[in-house]
Amino acid sequence: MAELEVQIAGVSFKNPLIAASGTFGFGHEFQAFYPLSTLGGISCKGLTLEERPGNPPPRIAETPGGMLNSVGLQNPGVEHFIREDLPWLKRQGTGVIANIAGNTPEDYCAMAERLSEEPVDMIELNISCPNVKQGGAAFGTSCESAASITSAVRRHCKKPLMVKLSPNVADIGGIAAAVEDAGADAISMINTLTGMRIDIRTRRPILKNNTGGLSGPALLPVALRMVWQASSRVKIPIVGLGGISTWQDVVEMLLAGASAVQIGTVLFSDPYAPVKMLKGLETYLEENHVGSAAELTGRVRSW
Amino acid sequence: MAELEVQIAGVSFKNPLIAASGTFGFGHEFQAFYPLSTLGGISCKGLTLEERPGNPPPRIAETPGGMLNSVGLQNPGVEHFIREDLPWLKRQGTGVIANIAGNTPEDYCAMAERLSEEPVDMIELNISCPNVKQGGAAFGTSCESAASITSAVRRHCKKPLMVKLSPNVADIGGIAAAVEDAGADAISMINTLTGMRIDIRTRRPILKNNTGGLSGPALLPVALRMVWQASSRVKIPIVGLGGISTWQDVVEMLLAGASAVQIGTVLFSDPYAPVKMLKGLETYLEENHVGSAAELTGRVRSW
Amino acid sequence: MKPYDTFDCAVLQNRELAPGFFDLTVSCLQAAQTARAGQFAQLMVPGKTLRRPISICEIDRNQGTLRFVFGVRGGGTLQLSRLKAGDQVNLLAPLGNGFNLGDTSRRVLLAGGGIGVPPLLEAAKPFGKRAVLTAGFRSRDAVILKEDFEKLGCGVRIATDDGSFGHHGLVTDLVEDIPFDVVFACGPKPMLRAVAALAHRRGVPCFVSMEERMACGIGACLGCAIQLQGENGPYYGHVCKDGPVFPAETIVWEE
Amino acid sequence: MKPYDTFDCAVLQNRELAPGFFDLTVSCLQAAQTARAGQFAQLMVPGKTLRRPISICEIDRNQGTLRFVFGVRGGGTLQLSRLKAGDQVNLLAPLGNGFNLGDTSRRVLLAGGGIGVPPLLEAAKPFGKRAVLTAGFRSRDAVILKEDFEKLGCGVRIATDDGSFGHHGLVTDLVEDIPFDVVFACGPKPMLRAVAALAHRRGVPCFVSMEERMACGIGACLGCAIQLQGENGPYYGHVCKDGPVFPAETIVWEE
Ligand SMILES: Cc1cc2nc3c(=O)[nH]c(=O)nc-3n(C[C@H](O)[C@H](O)[C@H](O)COP(=O)(O)OP(=O)(O)OC[C@H]3O[C@@H](n4cnc5c(N)ncnc54)[C@H](O)[C@@H]3O)c2cc1C
Ligand SMILES: Cc1cc2nc3c(=O)[nH]c(=O)nc-3n(C[C@H](O)[C@H](O)[C@H](O)COP(=O)(O)OP(=O)(O)OC[C@H]3O[C@@H](n4cnc5c(N)ncnc54)[C@H](O)[C@@H]3O)c2cc1C
Ligand SMILES: Cc1cc2nc3c(=O)[nH]c(=O)nc-3n(C[C@H](O)[C@H](O)[C@H](O)COP(=O)(O)O)c2cc1C
Ligand SMILES: Cc1cc2nc3c(=O)[nH]c(=O)nc-3n(C[C@H](O)[C@H](O)[C@H](O)COP(=O)(O)O)c2cc1C
Ligand code: FES
Ligand code: FES
Repeated sequence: MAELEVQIAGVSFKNPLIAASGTFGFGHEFQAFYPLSTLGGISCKGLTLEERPGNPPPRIAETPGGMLNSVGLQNPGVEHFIREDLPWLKRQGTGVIANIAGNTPEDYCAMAERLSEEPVDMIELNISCPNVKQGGAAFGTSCESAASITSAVRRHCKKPLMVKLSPNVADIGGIAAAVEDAGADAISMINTLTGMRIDIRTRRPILKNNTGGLSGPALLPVALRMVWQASSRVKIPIVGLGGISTWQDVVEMLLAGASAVQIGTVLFSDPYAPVKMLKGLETYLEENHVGSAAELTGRVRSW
Repeated sequence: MAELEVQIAGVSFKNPLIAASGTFGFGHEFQAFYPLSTLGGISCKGLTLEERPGNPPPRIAETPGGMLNSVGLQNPGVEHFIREDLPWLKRQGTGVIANIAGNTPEDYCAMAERLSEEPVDMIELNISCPNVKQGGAAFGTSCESAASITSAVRRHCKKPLMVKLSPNVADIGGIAAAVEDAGADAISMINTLTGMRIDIRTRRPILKNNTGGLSGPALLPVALRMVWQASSRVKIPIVGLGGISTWQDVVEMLLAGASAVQIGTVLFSDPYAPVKMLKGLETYLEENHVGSAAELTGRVRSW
Repeated sequence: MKPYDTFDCAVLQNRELAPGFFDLTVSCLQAAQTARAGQFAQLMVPGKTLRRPISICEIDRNQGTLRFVFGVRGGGTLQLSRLKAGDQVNLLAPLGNGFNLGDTSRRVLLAGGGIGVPPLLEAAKPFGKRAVLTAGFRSRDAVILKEDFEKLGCGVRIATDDGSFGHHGLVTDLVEDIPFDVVFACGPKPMLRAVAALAHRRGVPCFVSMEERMACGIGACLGCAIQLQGENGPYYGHVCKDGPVFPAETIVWEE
Repeated sequence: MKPYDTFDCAVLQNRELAPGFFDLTVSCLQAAQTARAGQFAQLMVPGKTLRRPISICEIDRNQGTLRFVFGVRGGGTLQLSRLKAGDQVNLLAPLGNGFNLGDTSRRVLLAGGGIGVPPLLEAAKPFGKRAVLTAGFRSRDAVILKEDFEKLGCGVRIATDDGSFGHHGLVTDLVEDIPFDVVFACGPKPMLRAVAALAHRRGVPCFVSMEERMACGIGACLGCAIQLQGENGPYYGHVCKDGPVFPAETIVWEE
């Protein structure tokens, strides 16, 4: 049997399938389908220092091959997570990644420091959320701001630090290199592309927030390209995500340069998708006589 | 009957549906389906100063809700176009837009100058093609380079000048404003997002060029968002494109801020798509008592 | 027993009830055992990123079937309308809280608007003669399920927007002289608001079934937010998990 | 008459010829009148961005039908394999140049590899006994259309990769003692190359049908490039418009 376990920045995940932040809540709802230990890990819903109400509805719009969301980081705050969700999550036998977002660098640092005392396996820095300092532009869209927030958090973070990159940029490779230099232990990519839909009956944007984040299969080729580009610029491991919905997509993402993957939007149409992917991946490894999932990482032979 | 004619930078198009560059060749192949005068206009396959062989195959890969191409501007060169295609095209009773791309600013300027003497209705500056100066980064991905190429061409161009923007950027509004300031008469947007697919059997990228441009429905929400953002930054008209495949998409794009639209990838699955869109648009205008297509432009009531 | 699960279900019947309204019955043994009135299912539509939430209209525990009645609104419901007996459809069900029917010896007012009427049918069953349906539709063409409620012994009063059937006017116009102890309502927001106000004036508990655009359907994505009245002011609850049925007084009708 | 057009066609039959290989007949009156051997159609697959190019295997002008034989490779052909009699499928056809059959009193060698065999069937018709098919398949399981060629009176020689049927080896192994004046070939590139070399050694004209990934199928998008030998050196032609059939000597076998 092929080895599915992978190591990301010193943390071992029993398989390379991790639930993507914001699509899996804190795991409670999905245990109806299978034990959470089925997954390599869970990246929890994005946390902020204080509770956040999120954006007004509608928050969801469908797009061809994808969807938009403008949930806006609705969450109960980091303390509530530590008190109410984390103890339970830790008992589920899966890797736990805390995904954090802030309005200010100080917020990020405070959360990283607080979570460093708790039994989370990894901290994922979401630097691609809207509504942050710098006149609304996200930290994740320039090398300088991405590097500065990473190094600030690095100083407060005792856990392995994974930085989650935004795809709304011209040079993803540059940003990946910048966060590596600034001390990131791993990179996860990609977050959502910004999109919009309009209701032609009401002539209003479908989302009350006007725009939202595009996720789902439509995103896959962009995510693959970006992971491939970033992986040639950094040595730290990359967790690939964006539109993965079949086991073949998982294999593609690993080949492109990812050491593990995150699974998001597909869970909404098929909550069992990770179970099917795991099976497909195992069969692929065996049929192709590949000893371990880790051996696929970056093994695309580019032209 | 609602008025379908639209004006873009002083050029009138009998309806707002224009074939997108690279998806319609020089029109010859599509006259098998309907007279080209069905369309408001045709943006011809991208031209370069000299003939270009294009990239090696495979050049096409499918993606969920979209496709990648790496045709690489295969074209017979601007002189050949003027000699062999333009005279015929001018007789078809539709607007003719020459789409140009260059390796250097000088190339662009020379083509604009040359085409200014010919009976094309408009020149579309493709500043989002790969393989240009500046170490491989496209002109279209920074405000400075986009502005400088636009103003250089502006000085050599006697025709209405439309600049076609790349979506592979962090701040589309800034780039739109920069090309307006630099003298563009109109903007068309968006070109393709860069993407990749990998064949998991051969473990090679499907495209010989490794990466290619993502087009098709998957792109629609990104295009709508960018047109909406750009339209709040510029006064010049915007021709919207990217993933439009139904008449509803046409209406959405106009509402988002476009004065006309271009139709690309959908032509591959349904060459008759523009005919259907025209009919749907007319019905929508009538049922909603809108006197003209132009009245839809920018009429989304944002939240 | 899992609280909800995905099921590949055989379509037993799908017929057009009224122009643009479809009546779909599927075989779903497990969900039929646990489903309750007012709960919903997320129906998979091949090729679409998101499932479509549709209320359960009837539950037949013996046959192991679920009935859905839906209107064609866009591409997803159009595709669902084309399902034929023998086809398969994948359901995520049962979801949400449903109507808490409580003491079924009470007199219940069922207030429905258009495509909001279907979920009230299963709720009507235990009340029978003690239920009155007041339902509003666009026009005579769009009147659905009238006979189904009559068969249960319910009183039925219909209003249409254009007066082409029953009362010419609003659902709330029909209620004046009806006595009731509890209200279950489903329909457009303005109607629900008016019904809630009416129930409030009478001092009678009112439960409304709400709609919002959904992704997961199970409370994980936080997509289907709805503003609710909380102890410390308004907050965003979620239609799929906290609802779709809410006590009317918890709804913030205007944001 | 339009050179090509889109057609909504009724599926008359779709059956599994051999494991993973399907035999699809559709009614397409207009295209059946103008189509020629070696041309292809682009089949629409609902939900997919791109049509799928499939060669025309047989043309029945009287019945107004087209026959396609295809293997399941990925999602698109899988969906096509599920078409049932009575379903509709949209075709863009006929496309490409086809085989120039020329003087049909010549002796023709039809060299096919796997799923490259189908387009040779229509080409075989006017030659009948003067045609010999040499065809290679993966294994006994994958042998298709053998009887169809035999019915036309063609000589048939089969090779399989694993020796489970006919000759254990390559298509080109079968040709040694066959006399022929012209070659039509379709199959994997290495096979075509070997066949072309063989024809070249015999000084006989050889025409090969090539494959490339396609978008438009009509020559507009320049997607399906193939390197060809031109007067001024190699250049990129296009399989859908300049081909899919090319004189073997114009192909640049290695880039
Ligand atoms: C809990 C609940 C129960 C429902 N029960 C019924 C029912 O019994 N019968 C019925 O006819 N309809 C019902 N609806 C509405 C039904 O979900 C929508 O009409 C349907 O999703 C429209 O899909 P579409 O693809 O046809 O439309 P499109 O507009 O193409 O859909 C695009 C996206 O928007 C969503 N969407 C569009 N309109 C609505 C809406 N009104 N509510 C929620 N999401 C929407 C779709 O789900 C999809 O994600 C219910 C909605 C909810 C939330
Ligand atoms: C002119 C021509 C004639 C053909 N005739 C036949 C035939 O008669 N019978 C038959 O079984 N097959 C034929 N093929 C190959 C057939 O087109 C592919 O097997 C099919 O497109 C695969 O689609 P898919 O969705 O199953 O695979 P996927 O791999 O999922 O397809 C993804 C994309 O790649 C394209 N693609 C994948 N493989 C090929 C290929 N080998 N050639 C071209 N495009 C490909 C698809 O069209 C699609 O756009 C022909 C190809 C060409 C170009
Ligand atoms: C409803 C929803 C909520 C999300 N919330 C978060 C979040 O809180 N933090 C975060 O880093 N990413 C969030 N994301 C982004 C996903 O983690 C992921 O990056 C993106 O959806 C692309 O992956 P997918 O296509 O597999 O869904 C959210 C995505 C969705 C669809
Ligand atoms: C095969 C192909 C070739 C293209 N060639 C060009 C080109 O030469 N010049 C250009 O400006 N855009 C080119 N494009 C981009 C399209 O004009 C358009 O911007 C893009 O495809 C998005 O629109 P769509 O989704 O409607 O196709 C090409 C697109 C495709 C699919
Ligand atoms: S739809 Fe996901 S929380 Fe309700
Ligand atoms: S597929 Fe478009 S040119 Fe051949």
